[in-house]
Amino acid sequence: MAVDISDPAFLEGLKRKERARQRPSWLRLAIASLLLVAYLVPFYYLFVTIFKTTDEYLRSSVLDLPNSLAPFWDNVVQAWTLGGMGRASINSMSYAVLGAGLATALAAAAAYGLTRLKLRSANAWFMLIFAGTLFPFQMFLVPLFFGFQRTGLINSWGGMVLVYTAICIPFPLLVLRGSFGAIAREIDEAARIEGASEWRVFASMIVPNAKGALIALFLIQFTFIWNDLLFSSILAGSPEVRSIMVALQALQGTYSSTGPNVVVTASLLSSVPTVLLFIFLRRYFMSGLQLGT
Amino acid sequence: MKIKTLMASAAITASAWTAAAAQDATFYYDKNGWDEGFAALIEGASEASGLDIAGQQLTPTDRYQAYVMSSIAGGAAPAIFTWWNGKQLDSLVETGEIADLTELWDEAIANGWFSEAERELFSVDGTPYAIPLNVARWPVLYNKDAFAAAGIDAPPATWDELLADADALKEAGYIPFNAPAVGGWMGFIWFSELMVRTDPDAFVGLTDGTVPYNGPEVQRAMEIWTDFYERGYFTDAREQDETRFMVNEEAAMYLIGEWTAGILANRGMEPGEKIGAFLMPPVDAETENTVIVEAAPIVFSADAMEEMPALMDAARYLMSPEAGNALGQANGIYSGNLMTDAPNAIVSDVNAIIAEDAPRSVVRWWEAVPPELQGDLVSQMNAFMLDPTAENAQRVMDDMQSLNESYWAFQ
Amino acid sequence: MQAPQTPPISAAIRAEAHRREVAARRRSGRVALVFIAPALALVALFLLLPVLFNLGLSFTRWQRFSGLDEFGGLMNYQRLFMVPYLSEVVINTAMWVIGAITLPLAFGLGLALLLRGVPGEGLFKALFFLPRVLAPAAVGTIWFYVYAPDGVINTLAGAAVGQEIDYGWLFESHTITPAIIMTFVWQTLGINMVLLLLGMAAIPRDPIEAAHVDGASSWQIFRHIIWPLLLPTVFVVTILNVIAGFTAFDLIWVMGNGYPAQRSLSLAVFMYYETFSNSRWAFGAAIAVMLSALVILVSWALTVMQSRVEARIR
Amino acid sequence: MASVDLKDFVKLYGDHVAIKGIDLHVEDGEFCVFVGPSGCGKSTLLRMIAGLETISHGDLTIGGRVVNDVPSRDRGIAMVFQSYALYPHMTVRDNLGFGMKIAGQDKAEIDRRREGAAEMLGLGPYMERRPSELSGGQRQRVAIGRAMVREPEVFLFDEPLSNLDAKLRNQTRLEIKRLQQQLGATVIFVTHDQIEAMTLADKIVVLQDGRVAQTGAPLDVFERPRNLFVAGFIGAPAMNVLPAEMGEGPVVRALGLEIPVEPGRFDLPPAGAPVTLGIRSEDIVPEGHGQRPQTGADLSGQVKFSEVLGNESLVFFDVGGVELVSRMQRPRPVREGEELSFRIDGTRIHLFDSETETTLRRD
Repeated sequence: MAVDISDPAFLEGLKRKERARQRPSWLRLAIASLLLVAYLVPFYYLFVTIFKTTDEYLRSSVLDLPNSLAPFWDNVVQAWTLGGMGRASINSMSYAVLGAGLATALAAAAAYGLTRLKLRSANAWFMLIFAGTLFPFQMFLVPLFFGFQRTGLINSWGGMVLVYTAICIPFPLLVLRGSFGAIAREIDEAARIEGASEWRVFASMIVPNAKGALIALFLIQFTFIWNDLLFSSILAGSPEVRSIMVALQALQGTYSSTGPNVVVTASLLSSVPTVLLFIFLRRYFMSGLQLGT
Repeated sequence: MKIKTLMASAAITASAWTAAAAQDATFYYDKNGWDEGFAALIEGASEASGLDIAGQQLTPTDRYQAYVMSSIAGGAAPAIFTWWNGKQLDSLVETGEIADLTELWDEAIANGWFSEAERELFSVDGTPYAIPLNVARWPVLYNKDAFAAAGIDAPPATWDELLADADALKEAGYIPFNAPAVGGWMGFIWFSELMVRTDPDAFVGLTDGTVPYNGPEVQRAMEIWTDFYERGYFTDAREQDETRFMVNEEAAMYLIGEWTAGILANRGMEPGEKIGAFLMPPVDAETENTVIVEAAPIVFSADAMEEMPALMDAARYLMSPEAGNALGQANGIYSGNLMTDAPNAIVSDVNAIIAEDAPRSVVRWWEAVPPELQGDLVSQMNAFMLDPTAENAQRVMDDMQSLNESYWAFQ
Repeated sequence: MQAPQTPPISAAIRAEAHRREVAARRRSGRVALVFIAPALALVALFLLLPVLFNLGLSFTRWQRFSGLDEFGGLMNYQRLFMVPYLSEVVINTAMWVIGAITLPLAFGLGLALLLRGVPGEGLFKALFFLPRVLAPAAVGTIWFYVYAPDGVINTLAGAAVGQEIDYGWLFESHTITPAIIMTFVWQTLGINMVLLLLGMAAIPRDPIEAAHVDGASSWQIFRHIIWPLLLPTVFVVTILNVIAGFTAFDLIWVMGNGYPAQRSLSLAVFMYYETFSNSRWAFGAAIAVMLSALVILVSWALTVMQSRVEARIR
Repeated sequence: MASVDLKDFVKLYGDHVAIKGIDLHVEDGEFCVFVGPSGCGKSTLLRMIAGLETISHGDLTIGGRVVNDVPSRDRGIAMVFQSYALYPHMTVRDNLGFGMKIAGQDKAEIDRRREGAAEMLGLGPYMERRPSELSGGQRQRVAIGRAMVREPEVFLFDEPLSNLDAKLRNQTRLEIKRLQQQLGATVIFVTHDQIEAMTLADKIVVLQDGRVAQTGAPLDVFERPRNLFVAGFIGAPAMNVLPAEMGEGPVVRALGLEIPVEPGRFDLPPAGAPVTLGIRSEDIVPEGHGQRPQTGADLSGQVKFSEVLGNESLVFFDVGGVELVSRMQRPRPVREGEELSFRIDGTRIHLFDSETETTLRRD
């Protein structure tokens, strides 16, 4: 039987049939959308609350729409000034950028030393560093608090950067050991023959070839440090070095009599950097997940 | 190699951090929200002593205490720091690191700044080791408009009057008492007040292990407390904004430390105009009239005092009426110095009441109780406030007593 | 075929070879150590040393103002079993571990299956994932008000049944832990879903298509092909969840703020409470050791199970 | 350009002896090929020269300078890897320029050399591409270009053609040879492919189990294999090897034949002594094909199968239970089981000592 594929009507018919076969399941879409709406209720609450005054909040139902958008700025200003969030966000930003940056860089250097250079018992060295992640954070609290207290590192900006850097080293090391190991060995041999020093091989050959993993790791560690409450609340108690999450908690705490509208606004403010990073660098976040497993 | 320069710069930065504190002495405190007042105190202390004194706030309280304790255990007590009186001060003084301030107190009493009663609050075994940052009595603050609306013309002077006024306020649409349980510590307020109003000696006995938490004395206080809840005298203990019901005038009375007057003033309830104060009357006429006093001490390291005798001048300043006035003006806090101006109408009201009735002072439960028991017991009291039934009261009393027993058994 | 004979390698040559090898290795080993040293130093100083110190501490009597010198033997470990509310701590921790393992996994799996191939899958994924990048402290703060007596949950439930509800979810001993766990699930189900979707994407199409041809139903395909092949991913997710469940702190700390017996909400909180609120440093250290032992034991057991399962698939 | 001298090379990996004492001289401008089966140590040897492996014992001299302890980058060498080892994150231009850039060469010089190499190798159109966007042959040329711009004293090639398809391999082989001649470069080239070795080399070094089995010009190695191993390895198909016995005359007895031996060419053992006989397939000439050898022995056998290559066929046949292969020029179809007659060229036989497997030839 001959088929005339030059007949447009025939082709249209075929296309229609194919499309029908691939039609998405609208039922599943409907269920998924419904679940999503339920899932996002707390966000709805968040977005109506930041536009309410304290008085409005206390007198209306939590789900009511705000009377006007104007109170938002006042809430922001209150959260910002009462909670000392300005200073705290600068602190947290510096901890997160420096801690995550240094940790990723140092882990990369260590991974280079472990995978690309002839080192006896490289595996043992790796296990030694990686052993740091075996333990839950609670295991570090008492020694770090008192160790920092004795050495004067407590309540210091530098101490915070150091401790965050150290905590954030083992995981990137694990990941980078894998990524670096996957880069062809001949690449660095070729570069070495061409006159590259070890530092040069590391910086010009290995690092650029693992850029995706490095960015993803930086993002994961950045988010961890920015979001951390445990270490910062224990090691940074003075207002000068307080982190954003500690400031948020202080705002919610005993002595302040701020309304839920201000506290919720502060929660939103404290989440802005990580959410923005997530929106713009989602690809790296998701690939970072894959690295973790 | 670049790594070397990197490490070298890291070493330089590290040494810079540790060399940061170049002052003669640092004044540590955990009271956040009093920054302005502390700034004034520290400036004055520096001027008076000629020393370069720096202020350092550390929060929250548990880690502040850990910091100070660890410093002392490490042999490097902070030169000046705020602490708590009662059992907390006892164990601090036991370390032997705290300066004896007997001469300074003799001087202060001679000057008429303080009375012997205050000296006692800051002493361990008769020796004063601390000076007052703040002395706060615990009256009942009340909304004058609410009282007027309920037809009450004078604060209650007897227990029966108190109950009658509470009923009248309820009738007028008010909740008689604001009683939040936020922050994990407010549970003891009504417990200890009712103990003091029924049996002040038993209250003191509770704090040294001689009176059980499930004995008849406590049973009686808990019955009253349960009864008050049944009568609908209290606000919802789950409210997180502790002054909300006072500020929006749903509740009429608030049993709390004097310093709350400052917070209420900030939220538009002017002391004297809208807010008044009275001491809660005893339940029985024959019960001794008593006032609960909260005292925040400032202590000095014995070593630092020896090294820098000028620190005594700083201490003298911190005890002085000028320092008291500075703190009062900045944060509405009363230092207890008799020669300062009362920072607000509430303090002057309470001063007048005490001058007239001369009640017995007892240390607040929070400071009087052994620190190891504080948290465990107060959380039981909080639990009662969230479920104020007779059965729960019994359970709470039994649990408190078993905690109490096991603590004292260890001593 | 026989090789031409040359004299055997002499001992002198072997020695020389060894010397040259060692020299070369030392050279490159030295360079390697320069690269490793900063990371190693930081980790040793801030993670490994503290672990040892903590272990040592747990055998002392150290608390409040006392010095470090008093040896206490197993005192702190015995003390743990004398804590009157230990059973609450254990039950709550168990609820956390079981809840954190099963719930995010179950919801994440259901969602992953539901979302596969749905139009706008990427957007759905991103939105369900979003809470994960928020700080637990911020999430806890928001959910604290969501659960409040006049909060979102009670308002919605009240509207549904037509009468006012002011239940204190976070103030009642039998609802607080489940409530916080649900918040945890809300925050982590996205990452569970994404990881499972990644795992599913890695499953080859061939066996699924073969099963289709053999006439298997969707459920049979899931039960007999997708699930077994997904098991390794499930284990990875489970291990992550177990650790998160054991060590959850921020959420409990923030959301349990108003709950009177906050100290009993989990081992992690109990440890913090005894250490900092009660100033029992050595006791806190001992609780941390117990917690670590549990976490390591459970994740080790899961790892063993995982390698068994993987061996069976191969 | 420079000469390369290996003196007494030994390589140990723990207890395993990989290189067992090698002396070698590579002339300035010479194309030297290391050939041998996998595991013979040829790549190890090259990597020792490159400085990627330590030299356990012995000295390496490049251009008159002992460079044992000189790092790779200062040995004046360039290397082309089997996998090309192009820098994946750099464009072709940057790949070519990287070495000069880190050596601090000025830009004009970099450009000059880069353009020179690009033109010579026809890389012009690909300069801005990344390695992943190039075909195998193009990558190969970039790898060679990267070696060229360094203007090294010695080029090292590690099986550079093995990842190319057959046609491209032949083409690139020619190109490499032409380039070497153009540059007058000293080249050390490793391969397992004896055809590559024969076509490229000025000097072939046949390696066997960590030792040099034979060194020499390609034809020399082909004509006069020093031992059975070389005889079997060089030449395709492999030489027919069969046990034999010396007879009077002198003749060598095998397969029930008596093949006359040119006296004077061999150091012959006494009659009756066992020897090993080697005959290349082209020296067993089927009846009616090619030129019939003057001296030799006739035999007939039953065809087992044949491999048709087009211009010639390989005929595998059976003589009294021994399988031999013969090369049939201008082939005709043969059937399995067909009886064929052959003549062995007596002037071209190889004789080896049965014990030592070394050649009995005098020259």
